[in-house]
Formats: sequence, C-alpha cells, structure tokens
Amino acid sequence: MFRKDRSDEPIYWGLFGAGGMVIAIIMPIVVLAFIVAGFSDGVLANIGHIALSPLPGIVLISCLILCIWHCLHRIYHGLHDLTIHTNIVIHLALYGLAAFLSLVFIVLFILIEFNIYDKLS
Amino acid sequence: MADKMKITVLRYRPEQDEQPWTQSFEVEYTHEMSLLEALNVIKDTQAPELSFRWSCRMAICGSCGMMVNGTPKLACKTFLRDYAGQEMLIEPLANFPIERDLVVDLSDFIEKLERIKPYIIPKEDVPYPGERREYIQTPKQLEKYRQFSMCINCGICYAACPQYKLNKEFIGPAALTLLYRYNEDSRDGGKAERMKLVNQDSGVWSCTFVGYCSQVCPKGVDPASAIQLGKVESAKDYLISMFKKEQ
Amino acid sequence: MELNKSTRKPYVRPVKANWWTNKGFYIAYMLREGTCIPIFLFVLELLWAYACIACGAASKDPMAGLQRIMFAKSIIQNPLVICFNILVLVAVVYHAITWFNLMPKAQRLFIGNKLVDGKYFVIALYAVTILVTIFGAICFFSDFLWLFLK
Amino acid sequence: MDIVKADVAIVGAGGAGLRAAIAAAELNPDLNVALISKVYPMRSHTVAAEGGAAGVVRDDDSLDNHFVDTVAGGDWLCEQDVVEYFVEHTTKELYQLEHWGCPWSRKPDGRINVRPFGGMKVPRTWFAADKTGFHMLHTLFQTSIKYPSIKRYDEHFVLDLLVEDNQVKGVITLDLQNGVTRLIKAKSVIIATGGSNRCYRFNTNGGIVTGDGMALAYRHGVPLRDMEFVQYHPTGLPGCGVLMTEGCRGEGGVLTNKDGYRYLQDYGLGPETPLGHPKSKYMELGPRDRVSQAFWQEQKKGRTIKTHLGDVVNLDLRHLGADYLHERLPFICELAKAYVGVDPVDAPVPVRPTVHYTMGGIETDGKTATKLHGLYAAGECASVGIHGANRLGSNSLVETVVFGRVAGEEAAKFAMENEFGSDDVLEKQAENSLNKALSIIDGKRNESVADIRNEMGDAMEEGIGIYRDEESIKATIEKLTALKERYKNIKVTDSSTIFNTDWLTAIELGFLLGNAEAMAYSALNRKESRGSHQRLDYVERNDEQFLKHSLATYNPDGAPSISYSSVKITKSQPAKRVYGKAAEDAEQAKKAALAANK
Repeated sequence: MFRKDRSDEPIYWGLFGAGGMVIAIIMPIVVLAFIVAGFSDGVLANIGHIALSPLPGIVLISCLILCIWHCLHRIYHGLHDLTIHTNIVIHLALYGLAAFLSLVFIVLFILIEFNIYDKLS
Repeated sequence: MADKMKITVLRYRPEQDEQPWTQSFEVEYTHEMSLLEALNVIKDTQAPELSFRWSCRMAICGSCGMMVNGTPKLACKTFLRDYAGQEMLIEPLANFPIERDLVVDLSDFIEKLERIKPYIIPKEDVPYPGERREYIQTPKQLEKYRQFSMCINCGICYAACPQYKLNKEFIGPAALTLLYRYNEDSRDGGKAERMKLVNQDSGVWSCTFVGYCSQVCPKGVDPASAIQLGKVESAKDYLISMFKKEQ
Repeated sequence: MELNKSTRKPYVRPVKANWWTNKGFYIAYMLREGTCIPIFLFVLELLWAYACIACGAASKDPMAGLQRIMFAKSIIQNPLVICFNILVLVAVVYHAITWFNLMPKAQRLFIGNKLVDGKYFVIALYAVTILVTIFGAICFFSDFLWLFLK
Repeated sequence: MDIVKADVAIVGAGGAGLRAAIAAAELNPDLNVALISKVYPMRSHTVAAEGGAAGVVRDDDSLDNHFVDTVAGGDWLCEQDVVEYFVEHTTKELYQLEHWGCPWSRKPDGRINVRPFGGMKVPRTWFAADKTGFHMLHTLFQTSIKYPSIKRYDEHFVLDLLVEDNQVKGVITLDLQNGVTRLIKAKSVIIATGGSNRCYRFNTNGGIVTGDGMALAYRHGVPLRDMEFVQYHPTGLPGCGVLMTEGCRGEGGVLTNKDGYRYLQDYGLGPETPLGHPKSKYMELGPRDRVSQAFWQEQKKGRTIKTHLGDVVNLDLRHLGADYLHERLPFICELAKAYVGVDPVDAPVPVRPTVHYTMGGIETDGKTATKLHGLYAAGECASVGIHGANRLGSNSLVETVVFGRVAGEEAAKFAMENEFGSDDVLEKQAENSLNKALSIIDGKRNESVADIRNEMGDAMEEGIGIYRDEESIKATIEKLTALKERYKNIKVTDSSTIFNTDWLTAIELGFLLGNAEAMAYSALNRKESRGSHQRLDYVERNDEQFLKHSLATYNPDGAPSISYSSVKITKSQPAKRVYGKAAEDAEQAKKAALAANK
C-alpha cells in the first residue's frame, strides 16, 4: 500500500504515538500490578474494583485501545522491515483487527457498565 | 614506530566481474593516517586501478563515504589508529548500486535532492528587501534551521537507513532534512508546495525512526530529528486538510 | 576501449530478511519494534479476562457467572501467565527507555535564541512516569501497602 | 560519439561556475546552459573555504577603503579599474546570496554580521560561522536547481576545448560514470575550474584542484598571467595541510613561536596588540604573504617548534573561550581535534604555512573574456586582475560570485550573437583529443604517476616556495623538465571505461606539470620581490621594470615563453606597502602633506 498522494499515515501515526506514550508512562505500573495480582488476591480484587468502576474503567480501556493501535501499527511496519511487502490486504487485516478489538473492548465495557454490574453488586 | 594494518577492500569491476570480491592489502600507518590516505597509498603503490571518490580530505566535500567494518563513514575522518589490533573491511556505501569498486551510483540520491525544491521560494507577505538590503533574520530564526543546513550530501545517512534499503521510493534522510531546512527558513514561502512531498508515503511516512542516520552523520545534522519534526508538520497539515479542501 | 556505448553494469546488493542481524544498532531497533508483540499479547490477555468478567457479570445463572469470574482469576494467577507478564514488563520498560530517548528529536523548544537541550525532555518524561507509577501503586496496592505499614 | 548542444557550456561547477550558470539562465531563459563538472557540484573546492567573503556594509567603511586595501594588498599589481568594478559589486552579490538562502551569521537585530580579516582596514568579511564556502556553494547549487535551462553534466571530465577558426565551439568530455565520451557543442565556453595548487606537495586544497581549466586554455594559446604568485596560507595544519581559517585570527587568535612570543611584531606588523583585541592590519591581521614570510624567517632563526610533522608555530585561541569558539569557529574545533588531536579550547593549535591559492591564472579582461573568442574564465582559474601579487583573505569567495556572474552574462550575450561550429570539424578534433588522451593508457611503461606527482610537489616547495632565488628556481625547472620527459613513459594500467581514476589522475598530472612550468618560468623571470613572490636575490620591489603582469605562453615542445603586459592604474599610485604602526604613520604623513598643500 503506497500512496503517491496524501498518505493516511497521520491517523495511524497519531494513534501509534498516543499508544506509545501510554505504554511508556502508564503500562509499567499496570503490568506490575498484574504480576503482583498473580500472587495476591487482594491486589487482584483492587484491580477488579478499578477496572469495573466507570471512570477508571474508561481510562484503562482507552489506554488498552491505544496500545492495540500502537502494537498493530508496529507489526504492520515490522512486516515491511522483515521484507514482507505490505499491501492493501495486510493493511486492512491489521488495522481492521485493531478496529475490531477496540470495538470489542467498548462493547464489553458497555455491557458491564450499563446492564449487569449493578445487579450483581 | 610504524604499525601495519590489514585493509580488505570490496572490489567490483563492471567489465570483468559478475559480482564483487575482496582483496586485502597491508599498509604501514602512522598516528595521523586517515583511511583515505591509506587508500591513496594502496592506489599509489599496490593497486593503481582501485577506484574511489575523494577530494577535500577535511570532511566537508562529502565525496569519500564508504562502509568501514559495516559502518558508513567518511574515509578522510576515519583513522587507522582507532582500529589498531583489528582488521578493516572497506566496502562501498550500502544501499546504493555499486558502480565500480568503492564508487557507488548516487544518481537516485541526487535526483531526490533536486526533487524537494531546495531553494528559497519568495514569500508573498514578505516584501523583497531590494538589491542592497538583506531579509531580516534574527539569530533565533537562523537557529531554527541552521543545524539542518549543515548537510554535506555524502549519502552516509542513506547507507545507514534500513527503510531506504527496503524501499528506494523513500525520499530519504538527507533530502527530507534539506526540505525541512527550507520550510523552516523565515525567508521562504514554499512550504505548501514542499508539504505535498512530505505528506506522501514516500515522504516522512516511510520513516520508522530507526535513528541510525543521526548516529552516523559525520556533521551532526540529525536527519532523524528533521524527519520527526516533518511528521508533526505533516500531521498538522492532514488535520487542516480535513477541514479545508485543498485547492 | 569502447567509449561510444556504455558498458556500465551497476551491481545491486541483494536485500535479505535478516539484514538487521549483523549490527547492534539494528538489533536494538528490531527489539524495540518487537516489544509490540508481547505487549499486544498482554492486551489480549486482559481482553480475555475482561470478557470473562463481562460475560460472567452478564450471565443469568449466578453460579455460571461466578465460575467465569473465577476463570479470569485463574488466568491471571496461572504461573505461565505470570512468567509471561514478567516478560511483558521487561518489554514495556525497554519500550519506555527507547521511546523517551527518541522523544527530543520529535519536539524542539527554544528559549531565547538557544535550542533547549533534549535531555531535559527526557528527564521530564521519566519524572512523569515515576509520578504515574507511584499514583498507580497507591491505587493498586493500597491494601498491600497498608499491610506492609502495619 | 554522443553529441549534445548547449548555447553556453560552463566547465567547473564551484562558486564561479554555478554563479555563471545562474546568470546565463537569468539573462536569457531560452539559452541552454551546460554545466559540466568532473565531480558533483557540492564537492567543488569552494566548499572548503572557511572564513568569509568581503563586502562593504558598515557605516564606517567605504568602497574606497576596500579598493585601497585590495590594491595595496596586491602590491599594486592589480588591474585597478577591475578592482573598482569588483568592490562596487561585492556587497550586491552577497545580498543576492542572502536572498537565495545563504545562512549568513547575523547580529542580534537580524542584520548581516561581519568579522575582521587580514589586510582589511575595517571589518567587512561576511561569514556563515566558519563554513562560509560550504554554505555559499550549497546555496548556489541548490538555487541552480530552480532553473530548468541549466542542464548539469556531473562527473564529466573535460578532455579538451574544441576550437574552430580561433573561436571556441565546444568541449569534448568523458562521462566518468557511464564510460562514454560526449561532445558538448557550445557557442561560448566558460572555464571555472579553480586553482592549480596540487602542483605543490603540501596544500590546503582538495585532490581535484589540479588546474585542468588553466591547462586547457593554456594549451590553446591563451596566456597564463602572474603564475609566479602562489599564496601560502599562514595557518595550515602540519602534515595534512588542512586549513585553519584566517577567521581564527580575525576573531582574536594569536600566533606564537616556541618561546610563546608573538613574533609578528618583529616583521613590520607591530606593535603588539592586546590579547583578544585584534586590530585591523596589525599583527595577526597582516596580509597572508607577510605572515607566511614571518614564519620562514622565524624558522631560519630556529624559533619555530619542531614536531614529527615538521616545524610549526602555535595558533592560540584559548583566550576566546569555549562558548565563543563553538559559536564562531565550530569547524575549526572539529578539524583540529580530528587531524592533530588538539582541542583549541584547551591548547594552541600547531600550524605552518601551506600552499593555498593561485593568484595568477587564465588571462582575461575586466569582463572575463580571454584572448580566444568565445572563451571566458572566472574564479581562481582566471586572472581577472583583482589579486595582484597577493590576494587578501575573503576576496576570493566573493570574486567567484562577482565575476562568475559577469562571465555568465558575457558568455550568454556572446552565445546569442554566434553560431554553433560545424559537426565534422569538431568531431574530428574531438577524435584527435580523445586519441591523445587514450594514448597515455599503457600498462607496459614504467613511470609511476605517484612518483612524478610527489617529486613535482617537492620540487615546487623547494624551489618556488615562500622565498625563492635564481638557483632554487632553476633547480626546480630542471626537475620539471626531467619529470615532463618521464611523464611520456607513464604507466597507466587501468583500461576500464567506468570510473577510471588511474587514467584521470595521469591526465591531471600532465595538466599540473604544464601549470607548474608556467609558475616556475614566470618566477624565474620576475627579478624583484613583490607580494607573495619573494626573491632572496632581488629583495626589493622594482616598479620600473616589473610593475607589469607576466604572461606565460604555451610551447608544445619546450619551455613556455614569458612576456609582459602593463598594469592598469587609476586611483592608487604604487607606494611602500606597510602594515601595523608604519601604515598609520604613513597615513598621518599623507594627511599632513595634503593639508599642507591646501
């Protein structure tokens, strides 16, 4: 996929950049928390509370969505680095996947926040 | 006290060879001897038909870029003393076709330098100061582009750039840096024209910010920086274009 | 000598998929780019766990719902997953270092006539990261910290 | 043979060649301009000029000052009408470069800054840090891309000029990369190939500075003028010869001998000026010939510093401080560190005089036209008459643009009034020239190019150096004659057509030998001391006999014949050439005399 006119890269680059910043600044503590949660139910419960409450949940999910775009953007260019020529099919597949996964996150979020969570608690 | 250095050179003679081959030479060297001087000694005394480009000997003309043990360098600014106890493998600049021996075909690079309109396109809103007056340019305005005007067009950044290796359409580090240099010049009004090139996939968007170009640049130009700054400009341009249709 | 017709025959060196393996700088670059793979898998891991919780929460049968939630716990606390998460942490930290180091090239600041040294950007980014990490630690580990203080 | 047509062909794409091409393209966009260079334009040696370019801008300065400095600096061997034209046009050309994007260093208010230079009464040297030539060349090259009528022939080596009915009609070139010959027919030709300083072993010049254009014109009967005047730059790095700009001294650097003594005060440049306060025309800001000669004298007295790279003196910049050095002289710091391992911030830089510039060259009139119709010359290869017996620093960079433009316009006008030559005549000539060039390729002969080149370089240093006398010059001439004989038996093994540098260096060596001979014979016959030509056997200037230009005319089989032409004097009568306090005294006396007359 190589365009002679204006490239669409600014969109993907913007998401990639935001994702990169998130991974660098926020993800270290998130990953660390999950490692600790591997040993401690208390921490796991804390994470659960944070992830399931609306506002921190939005923040966390936005971060994860940006991570997805960041990672798939890198994979897209990484394929090129490994001399696998990227074409429109790969382009649609990877960025399509990113869009799909983002959507899944959002749907799950809505599922939790607007319907069932209240009933459970 | 003269030490000896084994220098292996990648040779290619288009009329005789199907592919490049290596030839080794021994050179006695002193503390001050540059690789360029060593190559000249080899040419003068051992292999007169060895071809390479050179001129100024002082790292400003940009002729003698070549690969030294896999790293692109200017031969005139590479000293044998820094390789004491090792051997040296000299190859033509990577990523360019080999024309002969250490001479590469630079025409693609030169064409790109020409393509990006590397000259002042007068600004409509800044009046011409007249024959005997300068455009006012403060030291700060000069500082905005000064570093990016230091490129000597040696091609070393192209030899360092994996993206150029993988895709020859990429305008590449030096040319994009020169482009950015003119866009940032307070006297210039040609930014809109040049942004068309920047915005293409073959413009800044082919760069994945490997950053090796800046690492090897013999003049500290930092092309990687110019390209990232170019990406920011291109992204801004993209946003603006979403709201304003291009003429 | 034939000087009327060019006998030029430029040799183009082949590009192999492993071009990056013979230079430390390129290997470091590929590793940097490669960090996206464990990070991506980690996000999938979280997505899976999150989906389990969501489905469990949405379930009409409370027992089945609880099972799904417990399944999420079993993912997070699986030793293999923990090991993988440690790998992810390494990848994330490596990403952060490389990301911060390159930041000054994409952003310039002038004070007076002088370009501000990029290292101040880097220091600022590390400072922000440390603050975020402390804040996160308080949120995530508050029980833990409480216990520790006792 | 590939034949292409261009209205104006320009040989050499350095400062002068590029400026000429732009001038021709601007004068008449319908003309086709062929810009031919044996290297890519940005490799041209203009790139290595560091210090700056002279142009009057300050309120306390005047064109007259610049004129007087130039003429006196040239020891009155300048064509004064040409100098007048020159000083009137320098500033305009420098502003033109500014409009084209040259990153000149500025004052805080955004206006052009200037620095002092040797032999100049008022600071008037425009600079772009210490990479002025680099920035000028790249600005010109990049600007030239704007003009569609300029077609470049990069890496084309000109083997010969093609002349029909005593009028130049084109050039025969070798396309180095493609390995084909290309005949470029043209209505007028400009030579802008730079100096011939590779005649000397130790020089500040690049490997390409082999005087090709001078040699080509010379072989077609155009005289080389004032070739005995070869400038030694006082501050080159020992060993490699890399240039430390005069800007070092302009910014306040000082020269000291082995005792740490500022020896220039002993050679008519004193009294000593305070450290860090350079004063125009005093001490380190004396003209280059005087400063180089002072080194030679110190060396004779055993007061220079002995190193394994030869005798040196110290260029001390430490008192300027790291910040100032990095702002004004960054390239100097880089070069000193790389090539002699000295950081000028911490230690003085060892320097010695090194061959730098060919004052003489292809004889032209004030409009750059040569004796051969349709042939023009500009830049260092030309002797348009502004440098006389010694060039002032920062006059040559601006010369390339002032006279590059003149040459471009004149050649363009000539092209508009003239026709192309006839194909068959030119092709036949080209064929002959090519065969002659090809005839030196022979792997069975046994003289090495490197040996002859080195022996020539040593002989020139030895016999026609900072000081010379009849004996030394004659010894050099003898050596050159022998080398010319040996050159006939030169060994060129490479018979490839692609980038055959073995062959090229051999051709260039032939050119250099001829130019060296012109220098030697001109020096032999000038029995006086003037500017950079200092004879130990004739120590005084002799205006009666030698206030005239030497002309060396080529003889195919033997020594050049030397004749003379008159010097144009307009405003400035020859006087004693003095610097330092002596100059101020002389000026006072002159003023007093004027007042008395009134």
